[in-house]
Amino acid sequence: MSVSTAVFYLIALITVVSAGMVAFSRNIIYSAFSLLGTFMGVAGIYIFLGADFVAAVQVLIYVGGILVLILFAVMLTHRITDVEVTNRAAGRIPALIIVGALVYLLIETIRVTPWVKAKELVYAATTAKIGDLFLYTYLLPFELASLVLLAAMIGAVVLSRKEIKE
Amino acid sequence: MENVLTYMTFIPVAGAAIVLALPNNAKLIRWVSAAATVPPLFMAVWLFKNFDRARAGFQFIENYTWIPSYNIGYTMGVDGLSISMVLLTALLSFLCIFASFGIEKAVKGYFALFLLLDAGMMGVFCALDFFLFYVFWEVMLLPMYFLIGIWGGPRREYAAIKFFLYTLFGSVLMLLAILALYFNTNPHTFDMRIMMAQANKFGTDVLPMWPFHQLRWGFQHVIWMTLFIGFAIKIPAFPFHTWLPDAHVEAPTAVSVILAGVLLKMGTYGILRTNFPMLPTATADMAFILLGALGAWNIIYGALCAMAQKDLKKLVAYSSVSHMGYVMLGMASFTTQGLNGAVLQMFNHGTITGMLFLLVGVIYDRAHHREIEGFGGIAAIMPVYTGVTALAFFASMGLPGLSGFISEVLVLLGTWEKYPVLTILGASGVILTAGYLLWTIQRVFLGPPNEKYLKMPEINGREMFTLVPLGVIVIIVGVYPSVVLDLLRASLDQINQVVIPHL
Amino acid sequence: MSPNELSSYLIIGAIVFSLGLFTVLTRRNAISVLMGVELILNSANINYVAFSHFSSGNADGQIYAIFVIMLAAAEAAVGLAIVLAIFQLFHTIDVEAAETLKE
Amino acid sequence: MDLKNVASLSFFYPEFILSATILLLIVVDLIVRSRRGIAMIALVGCFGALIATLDLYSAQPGWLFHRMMILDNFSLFFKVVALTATILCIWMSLSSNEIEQVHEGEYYTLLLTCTLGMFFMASSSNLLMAYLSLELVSLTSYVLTGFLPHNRRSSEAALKYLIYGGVASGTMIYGMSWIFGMAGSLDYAAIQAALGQSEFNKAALFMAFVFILAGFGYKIVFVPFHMWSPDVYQGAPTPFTAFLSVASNAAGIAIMIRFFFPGVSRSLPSGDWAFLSGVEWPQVLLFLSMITMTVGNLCALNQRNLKRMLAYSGIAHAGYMMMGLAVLNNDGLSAILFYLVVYLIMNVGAFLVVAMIANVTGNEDIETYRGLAWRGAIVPAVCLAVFLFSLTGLPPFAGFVGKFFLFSAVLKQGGAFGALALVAAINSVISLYYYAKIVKTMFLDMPNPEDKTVSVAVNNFTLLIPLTVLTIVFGLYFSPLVRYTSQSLRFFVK
Amino acid sequence: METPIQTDFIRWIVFLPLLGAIVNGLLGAKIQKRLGKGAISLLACAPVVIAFGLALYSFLILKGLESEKRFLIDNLYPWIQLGSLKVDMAFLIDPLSAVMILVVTGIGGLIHIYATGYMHEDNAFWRFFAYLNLFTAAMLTLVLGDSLLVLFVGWEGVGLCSYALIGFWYTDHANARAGNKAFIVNRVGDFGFVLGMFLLFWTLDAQGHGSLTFREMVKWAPTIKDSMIWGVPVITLATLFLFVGATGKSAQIPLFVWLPDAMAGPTPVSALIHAATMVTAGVYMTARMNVFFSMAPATLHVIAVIGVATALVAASIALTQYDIKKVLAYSTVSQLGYMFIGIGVGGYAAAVFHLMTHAFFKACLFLGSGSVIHAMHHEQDMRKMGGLKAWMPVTFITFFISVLAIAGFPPFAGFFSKDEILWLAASNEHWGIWFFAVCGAGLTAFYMFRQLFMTFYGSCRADHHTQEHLHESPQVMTLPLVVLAIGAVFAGLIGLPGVLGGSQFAQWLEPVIHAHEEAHASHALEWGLMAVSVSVASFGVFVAYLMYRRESLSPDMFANLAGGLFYRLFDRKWYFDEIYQVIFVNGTLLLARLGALFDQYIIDGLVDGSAALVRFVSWLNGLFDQYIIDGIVNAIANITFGIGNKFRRVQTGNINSYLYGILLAVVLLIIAKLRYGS
Repeated sequence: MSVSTAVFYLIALITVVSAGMVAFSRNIIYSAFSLLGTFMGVAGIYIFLGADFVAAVQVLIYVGGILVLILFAVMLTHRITDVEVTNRAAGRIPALIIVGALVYLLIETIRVTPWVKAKELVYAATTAKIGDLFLYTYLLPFELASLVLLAAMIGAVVLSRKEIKE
Repeated sequence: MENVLTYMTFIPVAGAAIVLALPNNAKLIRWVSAAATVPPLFMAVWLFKNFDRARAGFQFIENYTWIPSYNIGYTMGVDGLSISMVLLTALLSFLCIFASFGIEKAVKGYFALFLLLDAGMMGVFCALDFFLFYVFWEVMLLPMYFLIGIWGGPRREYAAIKFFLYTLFGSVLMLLAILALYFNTNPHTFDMRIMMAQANKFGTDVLPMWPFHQLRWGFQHVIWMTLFIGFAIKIPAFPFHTWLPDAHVEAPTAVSVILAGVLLKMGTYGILRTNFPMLPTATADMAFILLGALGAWNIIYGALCAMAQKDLKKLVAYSSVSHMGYVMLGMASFTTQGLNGAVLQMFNHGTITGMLFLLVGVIYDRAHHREIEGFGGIAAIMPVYTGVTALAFFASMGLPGLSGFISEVLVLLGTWEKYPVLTILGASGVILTAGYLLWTIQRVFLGPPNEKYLKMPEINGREMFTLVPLGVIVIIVGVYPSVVLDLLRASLDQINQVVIPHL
Repeated sequence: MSPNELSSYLIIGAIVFSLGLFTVLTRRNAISVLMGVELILNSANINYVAFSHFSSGNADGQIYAIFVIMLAAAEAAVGLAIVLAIFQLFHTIDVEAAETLKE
Repeated sequence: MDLKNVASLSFFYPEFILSATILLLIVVDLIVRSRRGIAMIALVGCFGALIATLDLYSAQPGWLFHRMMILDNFSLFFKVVALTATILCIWMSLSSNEIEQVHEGEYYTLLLTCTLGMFFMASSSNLLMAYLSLELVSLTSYVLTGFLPHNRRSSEAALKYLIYGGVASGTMIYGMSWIFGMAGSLDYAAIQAALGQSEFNKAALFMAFVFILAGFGYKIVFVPFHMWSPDVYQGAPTPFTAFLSVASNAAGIAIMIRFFFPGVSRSLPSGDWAFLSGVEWPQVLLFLSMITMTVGNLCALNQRNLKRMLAYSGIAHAGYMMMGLAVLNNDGLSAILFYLVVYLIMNVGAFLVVAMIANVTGNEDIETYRGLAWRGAIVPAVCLAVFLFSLTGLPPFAGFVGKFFLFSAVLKQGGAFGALALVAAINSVISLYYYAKIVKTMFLDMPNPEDKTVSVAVNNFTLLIPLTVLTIVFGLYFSPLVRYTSQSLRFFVK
Repeated sequence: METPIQTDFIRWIVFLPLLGAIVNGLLGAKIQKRLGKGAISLLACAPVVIAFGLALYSFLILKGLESEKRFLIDNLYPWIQLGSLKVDMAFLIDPLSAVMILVVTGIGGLIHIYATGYMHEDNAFWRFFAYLNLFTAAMLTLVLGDSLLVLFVGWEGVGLCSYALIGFWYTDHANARAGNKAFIVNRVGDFGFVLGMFLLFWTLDAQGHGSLTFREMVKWAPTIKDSMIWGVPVITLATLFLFVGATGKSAQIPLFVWLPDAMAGPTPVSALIHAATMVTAGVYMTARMNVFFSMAPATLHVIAVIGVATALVAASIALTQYDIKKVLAYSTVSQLGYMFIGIGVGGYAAAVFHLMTHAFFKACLFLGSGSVIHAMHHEQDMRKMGGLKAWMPVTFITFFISVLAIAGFPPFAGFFSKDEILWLAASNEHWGIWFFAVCGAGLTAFYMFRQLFMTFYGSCRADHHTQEHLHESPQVMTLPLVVLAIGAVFAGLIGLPGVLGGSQFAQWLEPVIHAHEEAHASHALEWGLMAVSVSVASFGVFVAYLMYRRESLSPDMFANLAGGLFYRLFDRKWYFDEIYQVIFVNGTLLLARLGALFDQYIIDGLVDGSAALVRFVSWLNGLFDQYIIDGIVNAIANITFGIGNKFRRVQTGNINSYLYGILLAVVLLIIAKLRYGS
């Protein structure tokens, strides 16, 4: 078994395990941090899939942006002292059953489904191509995304503004 | 007179609009709304004069396209079946306006709604387009709901919503049936005349699915049943009748009159207008159980229930259940006598029960209760009132010389040929009817005068004005029934001829 | 299961997806629930990138993934803003009093 | 036609006008302080966009921006609906006490952004645009729901909405990823082509559809994706609730039709649609629509808060509209379009009255409507009665015609759909019970002595009366509307 | 059959009394106030008298024609014309109806006159005469009707009037109840009548001759001789149905119970309606339909048996009565029984003959009793009378004559008519019937004389005050008595028995009553039977004489026979009323109550129940919902930064549980698809 395969396994393991921690951890801080593991793992997977740019974005935005945001929120809303109530969960058993059933179904279907096969697998650097796409084919979505971000910004501001209008 | 039917239908609407525009002067409003019902009455008389009694088909037809894309037309017209009902409607709504002069609460709203109701009823009887028919049918519900609900008695809210839900239940089923018919006509249309013409196109072979397979029902039977339930609720046929006593007891007098006098007829009218000519096979198959047997059961059951009532108005209400049973029985017979008798019975019941409810209203306005046991010896106190009541009661009992007799005899005579046993049951209803009516007369009017009411004023002029025309009609039809029968005969025979081959 | 098989990536995606759903289901805590949502989004992204690598052969999938990441950020921002707003509300009012607001 | 970016701009001006208005609002909000002024700008922008949209009806259908969006009458119809809803919403906001206490600048900005999102939803022609536009609408909706400051219910609703939205859209894109995997493309046309011929796993496709349905379903609000709506409707500011109840529902339906009809199924000359063989989609929709209408009506039956009741009734109406989807034919679709217009009129009307009364009495509980007709508010009472009976589906009101077309579409299909029609019919009887309960409270119940008289400002009628009149007019003469909807039912399919 | 002669005066025979009724009914109150009771009397009597004149006139016309042509018809207008059912509003005079209208208008007229005197004190004078005129009109319609349906109009009409007149003094509940009883019992009869009518119509119609006109029906009667229904000959069933109607009107077992109570009405009413005319309608109808009846021997047998049974039962009850009118009432019932015996043995003519004679003497008896009651200040108990002949001679004599007539002593009218019936019974070997009939005759003689003795002979048992005011009735009352008494003497002579030259009466009715039974026995036998019946009658008189004149023979002796069993049986009227009350009246009321309860609780219960069910289901939904809303605040608090175990109760089932729901649904959908899909 080649090194790359071993690395792949490792990354896969990290991803899944830390995702599991997010799901099961008793402490919200832990789950927040293990979320970091998942994000990193996913980034690694992107590398394996030859999507370097996406991997970069993943690291920048998820790890650098969203995760920090989440941690910030956690800190703000929690007295870290009391640990065991911070992240209670309920009805895990039924959830496990349902989700178990689901994951079984998913994997089974994935196995049997004849997914489309590309002609050849390319491992070129994608950044330039993606840049072109953004500015040519995907220009409209790109603009739209900016609008979304604008709206989100305004929304976030409005919502977290404390005082009532005079 | 061009478009006379349209005028008859929509003049009351205009009247309603005017009434709403009027200042809040009760007297004025009353008279204006009374005026709004006069033209339809005259037009009805005009129709009566100019109606060609020899011709079977529809007359005074008005036909305009309404929604071309769905082939919905504004089609109006009357034949012998509907013209009798139109006359009845015009007359009763005219009289009931006067019967409502006593209304004090929210007068404007009352009369506006009443006029709308009038329009709705008129429309139902004139419409020849199934869509139009349905629209009028439903339009009638809303005013009725408010009239019972706002101006009714103590339990008015319960009664109103019960009536509303019950009837809506029936009419949504009807809507489905109408659509099913629409998609099975070719070209798709709501024009009743075309549907009638294509009566034999509607499939009759047994549907494969449960439960129709077990019942040996075809498309026609399913549609027939769906329509029938809608109409049976209005008739009201057992077991769909329970809204009636509540609605009647709670409704103000005039509304009860309209309810019993006109609305109930819509059930049987609908069956004759749609089920018979459009679904002849199913009609032939279903008639015995669902019209004949059920009708006979209605007669006896209604009479028995009436006998046990303590409330005078409830008693009259149940008597309507019983009398509408004759209509169903007659329709089931498929004999000229039976069918004509049935429709004549519809007309007569309209006038007679109208009188009865008006009379109950008269006594209620004076005594402020309707407990049968609470009266006694009224005859000595209000002789004239007693006389009129006696007339109405005996008419309802089917005494010869009064209209009830003709229709009941015709119905029973007609039915005998097909179902002697049902006839015997129905005829035994006559005995029960006599029983409870006489018993009521005795308890209310005879015996020593009740001290409480010695000072009770005799029936007044306005009330007499509402009663006398009906009384006169009751006698005229009893003595010379051809007045009405001539109108019916041709059309009904035609309807009958459609079904008979499928028997 | 190997790095150059489509299904292995999809399976990882499926597992992460399910874990995300599990989190959403079981967590009582809004922030945790949002974390669950993030997991779901990531699982979808894995699929997209994998498919764009193995199936479509063009970068559509990657583009999609990038947009998803953007929107995830936006959503997180709004979501946490709402959480904070509520937090402020509940700071001022004690929860017992809330009982009076029943329908 | 398949236009490049620049060429597309000439068919893009409705969206363009809207975006311009949005930016203008942001700027103006910093300078102008009069709330009316801002609202007026928003109104003008909407009207401009409306005119532009109607103008495009004559344009030749085609792809814009490298097949990112589709220009056809179908999309234009939904844009018109969205804009109308927005205009009505703004109008309502003008005279609403709730809106007085918020920052109009942001409020109107976000409202218009939401509308813009709906534009894209209606005309999205690939999975990416579908997702983006959906998210745009969702995000703005979350914010607007939680817009009332220091209002617990509002914020709670926002959070709830957000969590459902997040999960639903996450699930949706997961499903979409599978479609992408099976078709190898994001573009609807390509997807249809791919699924049309290539051999694919029906189970996988079905699962993907179910996941996607989660995303669409929670916008259209049908069971089991409906739970957010009562709380959100109740929590959000009433004008926005009115907007949400109609527009977001409409947009959801638009995107769903867009995906499931021209997207994956094939249209036959007969006006029917052939869905991918072997995927029991119609049955699922049939089942869901039955459940949806029943649950909606049953829950509505004993609600004491009008906004909540209307939320549940909205669920029921979504169920009715789904009947049109389930039958997989153009009659069904045009019936849906017709119903949407009618529903827009009567539902907004109902909310309008609710808002009016709430402005005076301060809440929407049914008790406050006791004997309304006898408390000086006869006109609103009558109008509300009209809207409610129209929602029930009684002639001569528009709602009846809408139901009529839906039923007729279903019955035309015949067979098992007969049962669906029956269920729907029974449901409309049930619905009468709670609609009539309000009418009863307003008219049949007499006001208590302590109930104060409700005096409504006349300027409120400027919107109320026209809506009422329309409800009746469309109930009696609806052929223009029929013509409009049937001509709106033109898809651009390659 | 000849086409009848069209006339247009017959209608007036009906219309005149009708007009009287209308005028009196609508304006009577005013007229009486303005012009006094005289005017009312005039208004009331004149029409009847004129009608009598017309009747006489038409009788003479008939007389002028030879027997086959004796049909006058007056056709007003087509009444009901539907399909094969064609009924004209038409009046027919033929020998039979001629006799009837003579009786009705003649005796009716007399009674009207009598009543002007009898009712003079009553304030509702006008109302009384309105009813009385209406009755006359209805009765005339009945007998003149040209078809079964028109006959039925009169049939019901007289019922209505009798109801109104029985309950004339309505302030007393007893009278009202008697009225109801009469009406409802009659309704039962009518029920049978209409069914018979329908049956005949449709059977004829099946032969293509559907009609209700008598002459048509009679003409085509043979065609339906052997049509069957339910395995019975139609004729038999139809005639039985009709006979049920007859038993109702003519007070035969089992429907005779109303007649005695009907005596609650004023005495002239009893005389006119419940003795002379209305109660004989049944007999008239059967005679009218004689063709059909003679085609149904089974029915005839039933009729004969019912007739004789009624005759005996009624007579037995009459033995024990003390109310002067009740005795007469039961005697009427029993005499009607005789008429039906006549019909039963095929002697329609004899029956009608007896009807006519009976009309004379029974009317006379009633009016006599009326004048007695009048004199005694409305005292009706015979035990309080006695020796009245001293005070009221005219009344006594006329009464006595009528008693002789009813007891069947030659040469009085009753003898001939009754004897004719007995003779026919015997001559056709219905010996059993003959025997009982003769016994009945004996009883009749006994109780009639008992009444005579108790009322007019012996010492007066009335209280002092009454005795002082005892007086003969005024002229207007005694005059009719005299006239009727004369009738009672001579009316019989037109129907002499065969041995004395045969009956012109039978010949007169020949054209109508085709099925005329010929007596096939020897004269000797006829003489013998006459002798027997007369002797039996006189024995009865003798016993009565011993008991109530000489008082050498105590009634109690008989009363205590068999432990007074019979006495009690007779006295309680064979317990008919009690039995009917229990079975029919209470039965129906019970059924009605049950019906109403069923309606209120079961049927309506189902309706409300279904509504309740829907509400309940929604309530469950609501609970779920409610419960979450209640939960929200805490839950949100909690979901935001998870405080407080104390809210765990309300937290369960929150956003998460919603999501559970969604996911579960999704998974189930998928599984369903995988299992049942494709």
